[in-house]
Amino acid sequence: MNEIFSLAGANLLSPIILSFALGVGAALARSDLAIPEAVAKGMSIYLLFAIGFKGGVAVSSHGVDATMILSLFAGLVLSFGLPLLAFSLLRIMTGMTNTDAAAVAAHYGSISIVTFVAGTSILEGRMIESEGYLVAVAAVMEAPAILSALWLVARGGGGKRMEPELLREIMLNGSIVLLVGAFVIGALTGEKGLAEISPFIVTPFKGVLCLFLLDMGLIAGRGLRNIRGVLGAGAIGFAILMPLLGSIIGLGAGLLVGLSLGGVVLLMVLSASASYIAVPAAMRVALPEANPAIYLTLSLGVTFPFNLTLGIPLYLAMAQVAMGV
Amino acid sequence: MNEIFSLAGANLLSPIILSFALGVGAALARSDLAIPEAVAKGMSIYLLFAIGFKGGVAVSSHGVDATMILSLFAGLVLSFGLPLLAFSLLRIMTGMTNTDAAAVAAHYGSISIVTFVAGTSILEGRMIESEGYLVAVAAVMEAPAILSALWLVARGGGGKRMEPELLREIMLNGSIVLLVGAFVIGALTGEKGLAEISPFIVTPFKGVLCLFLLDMGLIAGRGLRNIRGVLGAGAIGFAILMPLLGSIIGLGAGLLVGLSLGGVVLLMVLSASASYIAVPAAMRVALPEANPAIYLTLSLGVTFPFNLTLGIPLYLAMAQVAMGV
Amino acid sequence: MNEIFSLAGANLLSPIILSFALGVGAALARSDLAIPEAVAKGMSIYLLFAIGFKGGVAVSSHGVDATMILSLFAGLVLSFGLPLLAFSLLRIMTGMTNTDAAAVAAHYGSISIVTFVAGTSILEGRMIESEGYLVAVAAVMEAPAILSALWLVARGGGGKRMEPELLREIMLNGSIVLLVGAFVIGALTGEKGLAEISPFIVTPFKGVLCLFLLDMGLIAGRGLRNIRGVLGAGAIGFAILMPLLGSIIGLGAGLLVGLSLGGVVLLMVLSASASYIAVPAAMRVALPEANPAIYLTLSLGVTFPFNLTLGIPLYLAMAQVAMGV
Amino acid sequence: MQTHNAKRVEIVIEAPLEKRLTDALMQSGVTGYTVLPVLGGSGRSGQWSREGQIGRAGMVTVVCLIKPERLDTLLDAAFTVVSKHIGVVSITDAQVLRAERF
Amino acid sequence: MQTHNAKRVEIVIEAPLEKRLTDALMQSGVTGYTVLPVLGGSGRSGQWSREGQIGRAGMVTVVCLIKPERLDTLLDAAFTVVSKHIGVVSITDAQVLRAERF
Amino acid sequence: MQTHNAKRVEIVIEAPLEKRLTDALMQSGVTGYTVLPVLGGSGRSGQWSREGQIGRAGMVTVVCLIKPERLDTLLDAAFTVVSKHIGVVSITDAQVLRAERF
Ligand SMILES: Nc1ncnc2c1ncn2[C@@H]1O[C@H](COP(=O)(O)O)[C@@H](O)[C@H]1O
Ligand SMILES: Nc1ncnc2c1ncn2[C@@H]1O[C@H](COP(=O)(O)O)[C@@H](O)[C@H]1O
Ligand SMILES: Nc1ncnc2c1ncn2[C@@H]1O[C@H](COP(=O)(O)O)[C@@H](O)[C@H]1O
Ligand code: NA
Ligand code: NA
Ligand code: NA
Repeated sequence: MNEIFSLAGANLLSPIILSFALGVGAALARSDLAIPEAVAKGMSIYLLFAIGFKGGVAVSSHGVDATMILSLFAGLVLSFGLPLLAFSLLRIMTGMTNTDAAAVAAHYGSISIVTFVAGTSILEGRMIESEGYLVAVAAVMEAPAILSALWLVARGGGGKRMEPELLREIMLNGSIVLLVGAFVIGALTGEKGLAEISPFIVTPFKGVLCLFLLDMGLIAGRGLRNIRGVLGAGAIGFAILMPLLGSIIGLGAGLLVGLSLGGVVLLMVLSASASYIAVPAAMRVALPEANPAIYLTLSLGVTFPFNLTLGIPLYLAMAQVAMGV
Repeated sequence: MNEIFSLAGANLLSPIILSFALGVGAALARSDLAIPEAVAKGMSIYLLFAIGFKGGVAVSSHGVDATMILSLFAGLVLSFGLPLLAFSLLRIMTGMTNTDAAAVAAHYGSISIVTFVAGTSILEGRMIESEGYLVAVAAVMEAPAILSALWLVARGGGGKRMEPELLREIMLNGSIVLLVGAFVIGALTGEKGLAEISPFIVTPFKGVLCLFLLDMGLIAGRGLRNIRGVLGAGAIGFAILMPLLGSIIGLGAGLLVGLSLGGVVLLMVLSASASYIAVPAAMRVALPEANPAIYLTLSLGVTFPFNLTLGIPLYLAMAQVAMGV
Repeated sequence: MNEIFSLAGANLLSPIILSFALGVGAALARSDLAIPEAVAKGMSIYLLFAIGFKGGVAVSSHGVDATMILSLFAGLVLSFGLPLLAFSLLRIMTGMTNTDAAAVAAHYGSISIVTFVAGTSILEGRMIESEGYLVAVAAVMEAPAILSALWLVARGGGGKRMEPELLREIMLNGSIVLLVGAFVIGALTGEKGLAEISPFIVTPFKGVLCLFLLDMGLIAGRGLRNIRGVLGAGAIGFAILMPLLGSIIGLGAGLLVGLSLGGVVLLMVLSASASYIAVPAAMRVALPEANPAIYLTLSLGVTFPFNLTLGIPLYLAMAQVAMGV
Repeated sequence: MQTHNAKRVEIVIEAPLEKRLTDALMQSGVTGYTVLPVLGGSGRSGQWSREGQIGRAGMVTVVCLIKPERLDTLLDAAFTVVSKHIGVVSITDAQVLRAERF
Repeated sequence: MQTHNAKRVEIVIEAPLEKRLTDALMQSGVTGYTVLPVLGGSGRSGQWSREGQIGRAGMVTVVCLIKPERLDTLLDAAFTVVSKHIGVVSITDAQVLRAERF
Repeated sequence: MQTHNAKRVEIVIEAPLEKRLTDALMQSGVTGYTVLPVLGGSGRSGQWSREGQIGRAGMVTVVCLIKPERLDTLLDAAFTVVSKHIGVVSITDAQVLRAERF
């Protein structure tokens, strides 16, 4: 436990986390500091491209094996399954409508790629290796949760059916296409390709991540300013409990599949994290009656900072205990 | 021939080309992946500044000589002359109106700086040196083709005359000013200046080029989606034939002028490439009756990808054969 | 004197200054070269973050001492005091209204962070060290001048009183928050944090500065195009005289406080420079009757280029003479 | 200069719905539309600003000029998309040049 | 489709004033507004363009749909903010769907 | 509050033509205009979106408030620029504050 807090402490003093904190602080103090939308989108494109590419390169030198296939499959199952757990918890812990609960559940089955990147960064800082293909697992986990959520609503008599157009949009969501595409490019060009562009996608990566997290902090902080009106204690409790449960399930899945320590931690991070890009956009189309303030505030205002600061160190410690390393 | 294809094959597996392909694929699949306009414009400013600066530095260490003057002159002649060839071909191969044909011709007399950069990149990968001042030749070739096209229309009775304001706009087009300006700055500050900023303009260059080509791919792919309605087989044939003819003429010019192997290849690339930035904007003002869908689709949807994948390796092989190296 | 001009000459041939000159030239020639607003804002965020962070790291390895406290105090006094001098000069040298004079005075009491960065850059080029905490001094000097200006107007019967909301906005201005925040992050994470992100905030810094100054040049050049209508000889004289006087006062303050040569020069640069970001925005709210064309043209069109080219080398020479080094 | 009566319909709607809306408009016989960016706004569902958007979807404004007699068809089409979503619809009387275009 | 009379007020104003203006509008009983970006313009205080802006503050357009009877209160509120600043105010007659929102 | 009759002219036109259009407007006696960005649109010359633009020229909207009696001069001036190009012109009746400005 001590170790967790000292790791969390070290983690909290990294420029990445402090940049996030600066953003939150600036937003809470109502500073007019803002990152232009186009720049923020540009940075997220950079991050997705870099992380996908590096994952692909790792796979190209390592090759495809059974654990990889199993991990992808585990990702699918987790993304389909976690919303069911989230939905049940929400029905117990909060008074949300069916639709709101389903929408929130979709977010927690899906993933946050920035939380994943932060996890990778922390592992690297501690010299813990991980399987490169977890990037592909992340991509696989983005969308299925949305289908589960729609099923939950339909089952509840919401009369929702999946338009094929929406399904296409979800599967061809820009961030999924970019992540998977960069992964494939990395896998095809391998170390040679990486050598060509690593001064762009590897060396400055952490610095870009700082500015990106500054922006995430600004957005999360603005969300937190409105938290009182929107969320009760039950919902906030959910946004802390769900990642913990998710990480435990991810831990089990990772052990079953036979991932390395780093791989297990990243699968835990994926399970624990909640989407705030692909899923919200899909929800506005598929479940317009759901209140965006609820799912965005929970996902980005509570769960994201929790994972970034306490969660990831905790998941690492849990995995170390479970794997006896 | 074999060698050409194996070079083309190696080329196709570079991250740069694969990024372009990813963009094309995403657009054809109607993904919502998009690079914000401001970011794309920012990247093109970066590329122009970097390529101009590096060209200028090369000249500063090499000095001005007769070949340089001759090359600039050759560029002028090519840019004025190639539209006449293009126009004749279009009148033979397609049923385009005079105005449309002239507008397309302007694009093929002018150049695509990104194709030029990709050519430089491929030469570097094969350790082939080239004259730094070809950047200046590229700048010189941007605008004259527009004048030729306007003359073609005027001669055909289109009653077009060049407004002086338009001439000023064309010559002071942002990309020309930036390319030439950065070239001059590079020439003035030389290796010392380059050392100061090379971690910005040299090391990450290829990586930025990947993201830029991803965006070009997205745009080209969107154009290709509409190709059926707009273009017939004759026009598409033109968009492949014209760069081939252009490259042969560029080869002749390069040999006459006495450029090195790399220099000859780059002059071929310039002759073969078609503009899609400066010229389209000028055409909207000078020849509004010309259909932008035609010239943009040909230039960016057909010729640009052709040059990027098959063209450049082919031109290199042709130059090697012709120069016996 | 000779030395000043040779230093100024060397300075003028740096890529940074030449990029600024390119921008001015392009704007005067009415080229359509333009940096997208979002990209320019992104670059300024990058520069503020980098300069703040590096300043904080310098303090973390050096520690807080009396000179630092005194310097911060000196910054406060200068920022409050310089507007009074500027205001008197303007009343003598020009026929501006009270309000216009007060608004201009606010700009000259505050600072231009880009001028500061250019100064740092020139010192680095000459291997002259300076105190890292001068970044914090810069931050401290941003806002007080605005209060002095409002007091000047109120005293003149303008009946202005400071709304608390405006005060909050001024203090929590985005650029101040970012600069101070990055400073604190740098101070907290120290050399270790810097090592993580220096490939992003240190190595490419000068290159980004080139593109940023290109944009500043474009803006300054557009301002200069309108200079005739707006400004008389007296005002232009003021915009040259005031930085000279400011630098002398800054020199005195730096010597009193006991800064190193580099520190003295930077305090002179801060005193001599005039704001063109935080103060103009505040003036539009607080003194809407003041004509923005006047203060923007003076600050960015005259004083900024003067400092960048002749001013900084001159201040360095003055400090060297005064300190006998 | 000869002008013709028309209606100018302005629809503020969430960006993820843009394509659905413009498809519906085109199907209802509209010959053109213009999409403008929106920086922020406020309404029943609260205040928002583009820079404060997560996922940065935001809203857009779609402006549509049509012949007056087509207004009802257009509004019906728009309403199927807009009804359950965040957004507003307003209509103004306008004049256009070159009526053959609308 | 049933529509209701409304007024569409369009205010072009300097960006640093945006919040003061929208706060004043909300206080005057307005239920919503939309903020659009402005690229440039020209008026008594000269010509400007967003890319030529120092500090990049620029201007914005605030569009407000209201019940006709609230127009005067709105204009009074807007005017306190706009009067001394650079900017223009225009009003058009409009129709809106879902009147209960305004 | 005292308002005055005016016309609000809205012109959607290709960005490379913006300066020519605003110059023509100013020459026709217009005292001001506002330029808004356009994200995309559709018309006789097909569909386009700013992010799908090569060379990224795109279109802009120019809004112009004028005294009603100046409308014809303005439209004539605008039409010389717009006629052969992609774009549309619409006019609405409006009210403005501070008539002395227009
Ligand atoms: N009265 C209004 N006037 C102008 N725009 C409005 C108005 N009400 C709502 N809007 C716009 O429509 C969006 C959604 O409104 P709502 O559905 O009421 O939350 C807001 O964010 C505003 O951009
Ligand atoms: N007649 C007009 N029509 C449209 N927009 C105008 C007009 N006059 C002024 N504006 C806009 O309001 C801004 C400020 O106007 P002014 O206060 O007259 O300088 C200008 O930059 C334009 O964006
Ligand atoms: N009916 C319309 N309503 C609104 N905007 C239109 C309309 N028709 C055309 N536009 C706009 O004007 C541009 C050019 O139209 P066009 O010249 O018809 O291709 C389109 O891309 C739209 O932005
Ligand atoms: Na999850
Ligand atoms: Na060519
Ligand atoms: Na100062």
